[in-house]
Amino acid sequence: MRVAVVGVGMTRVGRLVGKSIRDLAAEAGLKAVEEVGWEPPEAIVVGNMLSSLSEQENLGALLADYLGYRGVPAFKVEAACGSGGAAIAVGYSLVRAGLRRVLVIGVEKLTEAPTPVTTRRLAWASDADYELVHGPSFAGLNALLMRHYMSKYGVSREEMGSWAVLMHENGYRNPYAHIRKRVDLQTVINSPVIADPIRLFDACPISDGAAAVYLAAEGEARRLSDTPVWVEAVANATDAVDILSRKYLDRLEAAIRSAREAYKLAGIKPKDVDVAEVHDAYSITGVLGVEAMGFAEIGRAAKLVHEGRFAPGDKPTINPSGGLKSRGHPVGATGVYQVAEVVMQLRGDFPGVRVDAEVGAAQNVGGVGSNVTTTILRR
Amino acid sequence: MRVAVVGVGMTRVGRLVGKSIRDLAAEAGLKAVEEVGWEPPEAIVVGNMLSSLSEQENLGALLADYLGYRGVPAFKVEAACGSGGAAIAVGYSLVRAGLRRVLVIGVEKLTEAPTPVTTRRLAWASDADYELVHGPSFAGLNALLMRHYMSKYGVSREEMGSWAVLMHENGYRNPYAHIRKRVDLQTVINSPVIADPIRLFDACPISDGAAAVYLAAEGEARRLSDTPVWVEAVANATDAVDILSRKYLDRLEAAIRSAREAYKLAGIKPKDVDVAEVHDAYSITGVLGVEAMGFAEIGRAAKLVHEGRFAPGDKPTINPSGGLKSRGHPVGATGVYQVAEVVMQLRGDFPGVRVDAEVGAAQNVGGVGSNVTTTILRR
Amino acid sequence: MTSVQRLWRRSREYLSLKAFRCRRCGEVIYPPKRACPYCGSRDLVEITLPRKGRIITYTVINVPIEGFSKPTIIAVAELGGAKVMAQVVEGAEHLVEDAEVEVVLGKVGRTVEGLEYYMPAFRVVSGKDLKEGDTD
Amino acid sequence: MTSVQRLWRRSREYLSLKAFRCRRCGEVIYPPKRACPYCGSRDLVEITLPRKGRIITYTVINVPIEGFSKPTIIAVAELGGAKVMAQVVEGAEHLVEDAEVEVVLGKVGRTVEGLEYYMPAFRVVSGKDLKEGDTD
Ligand SMILES: [Zn+2]
Ligand SMILES: [Zn+2]
Repeated sequence: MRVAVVGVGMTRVGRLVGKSIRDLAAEAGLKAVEEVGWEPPEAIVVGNMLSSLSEQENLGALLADYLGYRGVPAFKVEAACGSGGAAIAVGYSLVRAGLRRVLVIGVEKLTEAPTPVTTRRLAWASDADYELVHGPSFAGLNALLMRHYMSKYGVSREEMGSWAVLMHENGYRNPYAHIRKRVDLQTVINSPVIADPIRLFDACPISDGAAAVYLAAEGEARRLSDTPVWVEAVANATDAVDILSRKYLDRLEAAIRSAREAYKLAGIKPKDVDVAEVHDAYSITGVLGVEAMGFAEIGRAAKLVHEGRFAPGDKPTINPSGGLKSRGHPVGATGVYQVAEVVMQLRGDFPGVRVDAEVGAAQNVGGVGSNVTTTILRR
Repeated sequence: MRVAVVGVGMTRVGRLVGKSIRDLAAEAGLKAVEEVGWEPPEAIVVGNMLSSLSEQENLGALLADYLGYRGVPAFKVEAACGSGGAAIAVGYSLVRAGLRRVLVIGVEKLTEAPTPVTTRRLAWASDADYELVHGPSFAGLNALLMRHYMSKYGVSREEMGSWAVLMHENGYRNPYAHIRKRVDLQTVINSPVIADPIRLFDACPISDGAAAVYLAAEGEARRLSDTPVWVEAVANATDAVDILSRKYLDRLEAAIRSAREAYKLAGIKPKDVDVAEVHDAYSITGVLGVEAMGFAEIGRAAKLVHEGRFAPGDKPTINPSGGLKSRGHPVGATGVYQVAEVVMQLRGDFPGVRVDAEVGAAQNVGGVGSNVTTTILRR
Repeated sequence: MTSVQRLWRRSREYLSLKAFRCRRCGEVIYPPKRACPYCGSRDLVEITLPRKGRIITYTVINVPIEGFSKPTIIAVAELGGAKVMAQVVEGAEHLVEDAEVEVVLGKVGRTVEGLEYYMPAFRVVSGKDLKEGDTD
Repeated sequence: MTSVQRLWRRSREYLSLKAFRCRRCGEVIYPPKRACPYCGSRDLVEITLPRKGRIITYTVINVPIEGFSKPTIIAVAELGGAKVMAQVVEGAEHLVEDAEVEVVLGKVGRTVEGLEYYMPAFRVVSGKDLKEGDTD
């Protein structure tokens, strides 16, 4: 049973004070349904981590009704910052299990609370009993990996900083991006320290946003769309939530496992990927993500970016959206943004940096690499 | 593709101060895996609503690793008080989509915070913008339905009170139940008013607990178990989260829709059900639940209970577990408890009130009837 | 807890009792949705609900949630074809099913910042032991 | 925020630095799990980690989360084959990779009730500009 993406939608990412969580979800979700001529979905899967900030659980039923699909099966899927990817994995399985049309909406409203509250809640993605209790922010946890990685592989501050420069160069052209400005390397490496060695420009912003993908079974897909994009594989994998019991602090095992499984299911190799959206919550996450996808050896990705690799024109082009760094990171929506962006690249209608692509990949990472979904798409 | 339940596990329900959310989930989950000779699952689905009270999201990865299955796909499914049922719907779809073995764990740790905090968070199952903002507790929302129902159908306080009497009579014999004591009708109808007309004994307690069901594809099921219980149908349906935009306040449309769909998929009628676990968060919820399942006409269920129907020996026997009223209501775990309990009835090894049953049903309700999953099981 | 941001975002629609009417089936839609839940149409027109109506059901909550006080009295009233939820802040002693109510502004709860906030609320104007016109 | 209940529940294991050793593969398992993440065995024996070890990595957090103060200094140290996370509460000026640390009890944050609480924390005893034995 082949499954296709036949519609996508997204809101601009940003600090969207005037929009509630349901407004955001409706804007993205209805755009995706509009793309299939308003054909109603048979089920709705919502990817979200922190609707607790809006005091609103039960998002599945809330959104089904609010969008105009009262009654259809609907629920929320949560896997920390990997909630969007996990929601796509669930939506994909629902179609494989027999449904014809499933709408997946990723949505997050993070700017509803003061920053120390939001950052504490983001740290709910870590181990509450053995990590959070000591006080690390989510940036702090990633900083622990970044220091270790830079030290172990002799990666310089400049090499790590090149990640942000590339992301902003791409995101500058993305009308949906949260932070649309170019930055130079000096700005990155001299920006304020958030959690040493992570500086402001190593970190994604705190964003609101929603994205949607409309999935359909093969026959339905051809009926609903002239440009279906085929889902070749969706592979979810997990790791310890705590970083402590992992064998290695210089790689994300779940991302490696998820990518391998996805490549196997799709019958392709890393070199076959034309365009990829990887999960760069921090520079270090992006670098480890690129290595997990098999686009660089462990310890090499930052150096390659610094040398100019992965920019538009290269194969693969990485994060033409600007990535989490520039497009932004509305946590539970991010994994859905990534898939929607890759779909637009394959259809040829992404409104920013465009990549001529046949095969695309999206990698969504929850926690510090504890829940990862890799999706492979083909035109 | 037939799917079976081949293992179940549960913790005692209660105010389990010494046990954290991961302890509870492990106790139930590993019991279910032990029942299949420690055969590892290929994926883990966690049903949970308020792990926010434990400051722990990312439960999928956390539990996969904690239980000993690091790496397997895992995520959390949330649908308010219907999270457990929704998790079973997702687990069932994963098997129908091709996985052979999926562990579903429902877990909730509600006693981690003071009661006014917990009750506010439970009200996150309502509409934050149009209901919660005015201050109704979850009991208050159900009280609105209860008053309307009693008034419209001329149901007496004594008739509504009979629900709790029957539940405690059953739950008294259930070693897993939260409140194991018999009560008489006078005690129920004279108990303190929580949210008029809901009194203490109309309401479920605030509980901790976890339950698990191990799902397997047909071939695998026969290999792993001598007593597989077949999942004939799992049907999820939604309604408006707010009660305001519903046509009727005297019925739960999502429960009706979910039950109808489940009966259709299973090819049975309400009269074929030998045993059912229905979702009696409050007396009124139980009564509306029984009517939605087609076991009584609208307006009749409380009267029938008062006349002695649905007790052990009747067909269907309802809530031999004691229901949410007596067994307790660890919110995101409840839907999994119900399925596990029905499975034990069909296998003949439930350690409380036992029903000689061929066909069983479980009805899990989220919000005030906004997200409902009905599961039909057969020996 | 309710944030000031949330109240601010919806203040206009709260205060004006904003709802929709479906142009296809004519039903009143409240709370607002993006499509008619009754016929599926997306052709909706914004309306303002009347400020008088009748109680459908109510509850007196003795175990209030965080941010609210005891008792919290909540009613659902029918206002021009819509069911609207609000606190009863005046005339609660006359509260009964089918009582007539009008919408006033009432201090209902506290925000996460600890500030008291106002919302549309109900005043009972005709009900138990009250004839219409007894008050004011 | 961290509840007193949560701290109380794990107080013994926090204070004793409880871990497991796998009887099959010999690996140290920390934080505690129900099975060995490395070989899958459920045959585990409880052990107590040593209170001295070496820093693997650390961070100085300038944007602390709710309940903690600026800067929050967090380190991961290797203690007897386990990687343990804790705050650095003494000798932070000597903090460097591979610095020697010992576990002390430190005031680290505030609970939801606003109470300060203590946890195992690190004191740097040998590191930047410090030779082993310089302190105490
Ligand atoms: Zn209409
Ligand atoms: Zn081992």
